[in-house]
Amino acid sequence: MSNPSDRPKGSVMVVGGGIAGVQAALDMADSGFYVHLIEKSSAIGGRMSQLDKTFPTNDCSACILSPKLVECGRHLNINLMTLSEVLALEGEEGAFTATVRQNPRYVDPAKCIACGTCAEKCPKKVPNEFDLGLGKRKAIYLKYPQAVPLKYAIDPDQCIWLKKPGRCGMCQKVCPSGAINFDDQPREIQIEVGSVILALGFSPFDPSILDFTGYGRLPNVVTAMEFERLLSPSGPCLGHMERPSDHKEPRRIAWLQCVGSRDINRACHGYCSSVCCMYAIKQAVIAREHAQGPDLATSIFFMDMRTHGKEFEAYYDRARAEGVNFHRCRIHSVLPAGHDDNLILRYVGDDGLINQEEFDLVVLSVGLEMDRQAAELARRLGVELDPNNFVATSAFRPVSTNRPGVCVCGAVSEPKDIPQSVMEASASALEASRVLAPSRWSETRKKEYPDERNVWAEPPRIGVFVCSCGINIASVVDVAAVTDYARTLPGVVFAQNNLFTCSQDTINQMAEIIKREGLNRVVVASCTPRTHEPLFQETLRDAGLNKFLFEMANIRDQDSWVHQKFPDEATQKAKDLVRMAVAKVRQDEALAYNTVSVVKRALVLGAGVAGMTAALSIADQGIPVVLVERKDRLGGHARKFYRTWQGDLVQEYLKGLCRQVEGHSHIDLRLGTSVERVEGSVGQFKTLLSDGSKVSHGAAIIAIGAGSHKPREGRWNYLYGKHPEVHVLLELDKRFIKEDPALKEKGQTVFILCAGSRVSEKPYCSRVCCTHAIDQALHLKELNPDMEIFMLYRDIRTYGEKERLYQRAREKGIVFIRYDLDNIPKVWDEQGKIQVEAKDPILDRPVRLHPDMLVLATAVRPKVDADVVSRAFKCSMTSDRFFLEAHMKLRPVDFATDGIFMAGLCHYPKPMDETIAQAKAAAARASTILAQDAIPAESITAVVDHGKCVGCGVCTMVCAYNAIHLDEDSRLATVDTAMCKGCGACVAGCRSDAVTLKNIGNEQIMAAIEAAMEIC
Amino acid sequence: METLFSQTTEAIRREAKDLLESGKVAAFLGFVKGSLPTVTRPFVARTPEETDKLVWNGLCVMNLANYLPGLLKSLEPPRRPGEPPPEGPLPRVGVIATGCWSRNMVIQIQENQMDRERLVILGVDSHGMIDRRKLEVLAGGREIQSLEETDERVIISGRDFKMETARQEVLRDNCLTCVHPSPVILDKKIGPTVPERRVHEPFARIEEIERMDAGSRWAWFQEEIATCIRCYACRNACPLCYCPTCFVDDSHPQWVGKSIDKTDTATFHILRAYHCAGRCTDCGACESACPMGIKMRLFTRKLQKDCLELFASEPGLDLNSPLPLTTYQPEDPDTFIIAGSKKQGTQGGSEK
Amino acid sequence: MKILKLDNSDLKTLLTRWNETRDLFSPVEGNGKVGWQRIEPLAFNEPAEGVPRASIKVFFFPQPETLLEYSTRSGDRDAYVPRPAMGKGRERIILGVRPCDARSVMLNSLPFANDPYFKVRKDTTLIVGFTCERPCSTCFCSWTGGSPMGTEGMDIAMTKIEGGYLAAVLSEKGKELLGHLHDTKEASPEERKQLEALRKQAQKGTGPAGSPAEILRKKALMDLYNATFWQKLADSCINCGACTFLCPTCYCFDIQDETVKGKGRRIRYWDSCMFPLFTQHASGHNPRGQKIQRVRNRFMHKLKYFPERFGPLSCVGCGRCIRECPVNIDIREVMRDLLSIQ
Amino acid sequence: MDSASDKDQKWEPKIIAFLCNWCSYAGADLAGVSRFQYPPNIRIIRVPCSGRVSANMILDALKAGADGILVSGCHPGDCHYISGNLYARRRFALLKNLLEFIGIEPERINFSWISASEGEQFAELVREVTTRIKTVGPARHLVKEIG
Amino acid sequence: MFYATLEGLRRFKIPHNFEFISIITLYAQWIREGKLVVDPSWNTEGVKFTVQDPCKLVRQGLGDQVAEDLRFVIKKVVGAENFIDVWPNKSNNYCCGGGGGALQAGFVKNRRKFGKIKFDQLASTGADVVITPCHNCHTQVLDICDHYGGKWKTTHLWNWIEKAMVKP
Repeated sequence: MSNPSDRPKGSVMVVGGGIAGVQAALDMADSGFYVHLIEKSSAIGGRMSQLDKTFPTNDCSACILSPKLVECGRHLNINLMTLSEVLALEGEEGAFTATVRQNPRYVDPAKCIACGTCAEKCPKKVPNEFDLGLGKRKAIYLKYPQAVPLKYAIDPDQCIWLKKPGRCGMCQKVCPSGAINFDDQPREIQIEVGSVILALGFSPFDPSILDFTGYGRLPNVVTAMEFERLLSPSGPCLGHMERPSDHKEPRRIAWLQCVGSRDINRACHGYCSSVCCMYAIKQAVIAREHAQGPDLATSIFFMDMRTHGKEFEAYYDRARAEGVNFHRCRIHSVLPAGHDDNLILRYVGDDGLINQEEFDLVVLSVGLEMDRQAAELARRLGVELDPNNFVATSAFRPVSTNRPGVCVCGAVSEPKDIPQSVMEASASALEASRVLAPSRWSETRKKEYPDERNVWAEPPRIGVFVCSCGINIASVVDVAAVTDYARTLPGVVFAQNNLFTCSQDTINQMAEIIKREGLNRVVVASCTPRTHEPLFQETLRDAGLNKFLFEMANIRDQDSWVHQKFPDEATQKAKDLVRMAVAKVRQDEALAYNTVSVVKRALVLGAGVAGMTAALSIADQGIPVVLVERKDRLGGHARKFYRTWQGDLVQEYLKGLCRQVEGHSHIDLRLGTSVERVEGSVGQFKTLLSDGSKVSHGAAIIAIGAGSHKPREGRWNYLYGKHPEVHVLLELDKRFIKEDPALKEKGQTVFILCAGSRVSEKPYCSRVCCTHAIDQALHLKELNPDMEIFMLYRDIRTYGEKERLYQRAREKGIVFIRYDLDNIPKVWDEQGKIQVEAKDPILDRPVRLHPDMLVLATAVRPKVDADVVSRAFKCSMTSDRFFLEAHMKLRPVDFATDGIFMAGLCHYPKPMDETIAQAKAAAARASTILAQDAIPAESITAVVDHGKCVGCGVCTMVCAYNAIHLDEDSRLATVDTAMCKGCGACVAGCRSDAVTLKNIGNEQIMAAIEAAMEIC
Repeated sequence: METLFSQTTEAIRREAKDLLESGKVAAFLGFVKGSLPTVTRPFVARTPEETDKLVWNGLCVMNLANYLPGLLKSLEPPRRPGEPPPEGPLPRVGVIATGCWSRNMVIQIQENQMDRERLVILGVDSHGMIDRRKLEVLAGGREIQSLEETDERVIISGRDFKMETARQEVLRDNCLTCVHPSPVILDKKIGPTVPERRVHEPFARIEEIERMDAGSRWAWFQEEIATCIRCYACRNACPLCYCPTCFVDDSHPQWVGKSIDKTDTATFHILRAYHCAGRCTDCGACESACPMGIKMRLFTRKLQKDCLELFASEPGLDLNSPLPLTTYQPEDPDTFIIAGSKKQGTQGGSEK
Repeated sequence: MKILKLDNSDLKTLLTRWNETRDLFSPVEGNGKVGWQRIEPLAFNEPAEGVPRASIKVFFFPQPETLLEYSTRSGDRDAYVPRPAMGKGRERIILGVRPCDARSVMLNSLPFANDPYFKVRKDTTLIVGFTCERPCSTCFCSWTGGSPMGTEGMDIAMTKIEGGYLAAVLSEKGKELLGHLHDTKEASPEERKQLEALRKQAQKGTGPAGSPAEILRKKALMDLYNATFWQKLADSCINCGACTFLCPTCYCFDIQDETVKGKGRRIRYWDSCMFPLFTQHASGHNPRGQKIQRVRNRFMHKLKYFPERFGPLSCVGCGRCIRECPVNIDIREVMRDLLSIQ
Repeated sequence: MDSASDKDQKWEPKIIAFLCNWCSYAGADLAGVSRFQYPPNIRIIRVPCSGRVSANMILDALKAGADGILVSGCHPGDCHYISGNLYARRRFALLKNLLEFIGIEPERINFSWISASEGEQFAELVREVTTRIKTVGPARHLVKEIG
Repeated sequence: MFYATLEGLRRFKIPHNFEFISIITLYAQWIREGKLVVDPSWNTEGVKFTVQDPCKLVRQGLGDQVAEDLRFVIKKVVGAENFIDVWPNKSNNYCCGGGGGALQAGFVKNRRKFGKIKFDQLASTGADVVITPCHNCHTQVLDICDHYGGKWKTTHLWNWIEKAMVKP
């Protein structure tokens, strides 16, 4: 054991296997650290795996999450510890010792093949907590179908044998691979790590204590989490959306917002849970899609509609346009209708009259709260919690806890959505690796393979391995017949039937057979390549064969399991599938394991808080950074900020940041410089700057910031630029910074929020203005407690813990008056005095105000040169002209083009803490590239036959990754292998067959078609 | 007799001569009189003198855009791969363009087959071109030995007959339904402007076929392509078909059998049309070129109709609008998708 | 040469008899197009006037000609073992063949003399030609060494006269075909004279003096090759295969294997020297990669290389290429241009 | 020997299905994991993305004798490759219409979106597609016959 | 006065060194401690009881806890099986409609119309007795019962404690 003053440990412990923990683990492992991922349940995936679709893209949650989980599960440098809990953490940053208890699974993961026979035969049915009890599982169970690891576990609280040994033991009797081990015992393990990341997630608020909701008493009142399962195709009603009482499809559904949030009276949670508005809208939209008929009525009852994220407002607009009803009203009680288990809601309409409406189902948009066990763990580890019980963080250190070396990410520090959690996960990975940088790659493992045999000139010698999968395949498909048949196929020189092809002994045997028989192509007919292809490909490599000389025939998941009653047909189909695989593998070629060498330098564009934070985060790891700023000074947008919503003064912080940047030996600062042209791709960019220099860099971070909109004309002008006491938000901040004494003298101040935002010309919500304006109002109150302050707003969007500012503002007597677009405030000048008139919706009459100062909360506006940068880096933008990330949910700082990342306001408006987190996240993502000497690139890439290419450019237009371009000289299409993802859009788009995909070429597909139809 | 055609012919000769004499172009692409009364011959004039032979009449059915990429290439000084391009501008070509031809030029420019800068386009509004198959039918199989054309009439005669008809009666089908007779890109306009046409039911024939049942449609399709000899005149007359190796010629992979087989011939026609999807301007060159009189234009016409209806796309009208198969809209129709087509989602921006 | 005089009913009788053991084909008009069709003797009057769109080569170079067959079916004993596929099939009589088309069969049998597949087609096909009453303006058979009254390549040559036909018997097979009529219906001397007159008539008004084949054979190859007019032709040409596929004397082919549902065949199918891939080498090099090279080759082959090797031009003057060329490339102009080269 | 009607009764369609790796193939796997039963007529060919499927491939499958085609990809917005399915949607819309135009029965050519979590939906889709194809009988058009 | 004082102290953050406890909570406490012994056996006929949660006491005043205590006491006094809760209840219960001076201020029609909600709610329990631990509620509940033809008796809490008290 090394002592703390020595080199730090090169490993890290991530606690929590939800999306945040998984992302943090992947980022750490990819940038050269060994990761112990501790998960308390039997599989990773967390809350996200329970969701049906995700907003605002309506992506299928399982679809987008699964690949990450599989990657995590297979990662050589991630030690996945499920059913495990951290008991204690000793030591300090750089050298922690964690004590982890691993609870027994009672199923040997090395032997379990996830065939499911055990669960089928297990007599004990129990409510399935994955479906929140809406469905049933067995005492031996798989957490969910796509679980990683895909291994069964026994629930010790439910298992008949474990309660009374000798009583049942069915699973042990039927398990074909002898994986059941009733004698499994808990183990305590000591892990030495350099830092710790807490990604403990959240618990959904339990609404049972809110009796008015009827939850727990009225069967058709469900939580949103339960409703996700009702919507999910893999949920208890298979996506048919049935309500609990009678399993009928509801025709009228209501959502009640803020259940367990923004409620200090009953729920004791003053904060806003941040995600519920969007998920409720999403559920309403998705429910309407699920509904068999067109007439599903959906109503959302809310206080303020908080759609403050990227593309959220558009989603809200679309939902309204599609007929989702929105009622600004808090429901008193959910009442039984007295028939059919329907429910009655009484609410006040826009007209002030009381309506009564009947619903078939009421969904409670429950908030997020700190998990009880997580809070206990935090206390055990000496991690401070904030008044809301979340892990305490600060504006400038958003992913750090009070305990050095212990970082935090995700909803455990404040309620937040998936992209924000993922962003923080990456940021925490960066934070955790900062101190550990000297020990990078010191504890990681790398696999060595024998040299590969060149089989190019050999005639095909194909080996076919037909799996019985215990009885999973063999009970339906005549595997012996399939094996015999395989031997007759052209090119096949060896065929064998195995009980479990994936078992370790068979794998070893397969490698031997490949060598002994001189096989140069292999087909395995078993389960799905999606889970098992990597394993068999690994075997090929171990046997000295290129791993791409391999095909699978899926005769289990897509044959024996789905044609259980038709053994003859299933056997014929298995033969066909084997023949197709053989036909295709004959055409397969050895492919290169592509890599791209990495220039270990980053280019950071923009030297605001985001850019500087990103640059420092990378430079602190010893990696050189070229920091390019268009202006002549550092600081960017933040120079105009007075304080963060948490109350920290920005200017002081900024000064410190600038000093660090200026004095950093690894930062090459280029002020007054811009980017002219970018060439190359991930690992090997070459960027021409306006100073004439050319920078080679392996990755780039774009952090060019944004500006604030100045309403110089139009209906939102409001005397701006015409009256000296009309400001936009940051102009008032400037007066705060200057400590303008005149401010104290103001008798009345009016704020107009959403001034020119959330309208057709500028449809997005700028996310920060409500909080910022309220904080300014509070500051004015600090300066002059007698000042009258009015805020004219549309929805107050103080999401998360920012809600406390809103609360405080009301306590201080600040008056909030809501307006809508039909009645926007009127402002005019009467002999130098500002006059404001707004219609108060509660009084239902106009209110006249005579402020001394008028503050307009205007939009955060993308920079005009964003377009230029977008063209130079060939990266996409949204219709609002913010940069478009590769994936709204799971890749929030990545561009679709590899090696380019974004941070800060150019991505979307956000407060300081989020900007810093995103900058660190971008640095972490860039580090996963810059930490490597070379990075792997897709092997199955497109390739152009220049003899056939005519340079029409269709391929370049349909490529989502800019991975194909017309060569300047030949004017013919050329693939940039490092950027190609192998999707084949170019192949299908090419009329002259000039582009093909390696090993998934037209001829291979045609061979498979031909083989499929050989026997008709 | 002075006709629009004779006036235009004069103007073309004058302009072409100017262009060649002044050295603004290295070659001028037009038509000369053919050796048969019903055909004109595409022609490249390389000297001012040769321009005297140029003609413009209702028989100019070959789409000149088809020749441009090759002609331009042939005028470039030979260059090995990697060798830097020669200094200064490359030689230019003058060309006549009607509405559909100019739209094909737009597409060729969009698809990087040529540079706009290297073209000098003399724009001519099309009055519609004559279908010589219709003339043959009119002549009842008798050999046509001479043809006269005025602005409104066509007179044909042979060994023992002489007939006159309205031009409208013998125009090509594509010209009858054309709504864009005027060139969309041009450097100089020649001759009078033809007003934008409003065509009543431009897709009447397509709709008629659509109304038939599947069996009848198949019978119609088979009948239509029955005489195809796979000579590929339709393909080669088409300015969109410029692939060095057409899919029909490829043996690896062998998408289509090479001989005359019912399925292979059908596959050829389906894919040829499909490859023109969203690009075809309905110039009719394919039909005019076919030695067997096959109406393969109907297949591309169907695609044209669908592109218009599904994607509101008419190709070649604008250099800056992407061709329909190289772009998408999140809300593109998906009623044909049988599971889960009801779906709403945010696509962010799609521009690059 | 024996000349018979047949009246219309004789022809009907013959056709009915022939139809018992053979398939009969003749040019038939439909939809304004003349094409080759199987005929039923009772419903048939006489061959359609005009040149059929497709040339007679469709009977001798079928699209496709199956050369070999094989199975790819796993488990088949002889999977991947090719079997020759040369079936003789029923004999055929093609009625109403014009002299130009008939002559093309003779010309094609020069290069294909030893081709078994061609031979089988030829041995099983009898040509009952009809001499031309009315040549078209695009006909130029006399120029190429033929004649509207020509009989080369025919087994029987029919010439329409008042009240019937004069039938010249040109081969043993032709004689057999006529059966007893051969001996009973001999033409009268007047009728023979009439035929003679028609032949003389046809000789008049032919092309330029001397035989073009003869002249071109003698010209220096490089003079013809380097002529400037090729560029003009290439300028117009779109490189389609209409001319070659319609031409009765274009016989170039390619070979490929086709496999469907476990059955395979090796086929010979028409190819065209107009297509760039025609001469594409495996190396990627293409000796006739440019349009001008291909256009020149087509004409040089017909008018220079073929005569040098076999004597006559590889052109029968049927005029199909002239009529159907979409860009009006006219082989007569090419001939004139070539002949005018000094 | 079978009579024609016997043969027709015995006939079972062969369907080629091109499934994208990330959604529809995964959905097909999930159908298996969940033991949702469907008719054994489809032969699945795994492709990276529905955007990889070209018109040529569909015609080739018909030529080879497939009685029906199914192409399935991710739902719009779910594409693993960002936009492959959206380009595909345009290509397929035109192709399907064109094939119907020339007389191919609409039932033969099928496109769908199936996500990785839609096992049941996949099984239902295969049932539906198989039934559709059965109603139009064995493919006769665009099938190549030799020998 | 109870509420006015309580809310005044809270709203204006007036420092004070005492706490507010309702007598109901004390009843409950005493019963739990055994200081107050009650026995529901008097209720041989199974008279059914329900309850009104006064706004000032529960929703705006001391919250759910006092409502729980109220129910605890009632159940102890009348027998748990004889108590029928209203819905909604406790902090979420409906206002009787008689507060804020409504009973004294005229506008009888409006007051009764508002009270109809309360009437329907109470009537739907089918209880014989409604316990209202607030004089204001008592008067209003009495009035609406009478006006709308209710069948229950409206009482305070103490009447029943007295009935159930057992001498130690």
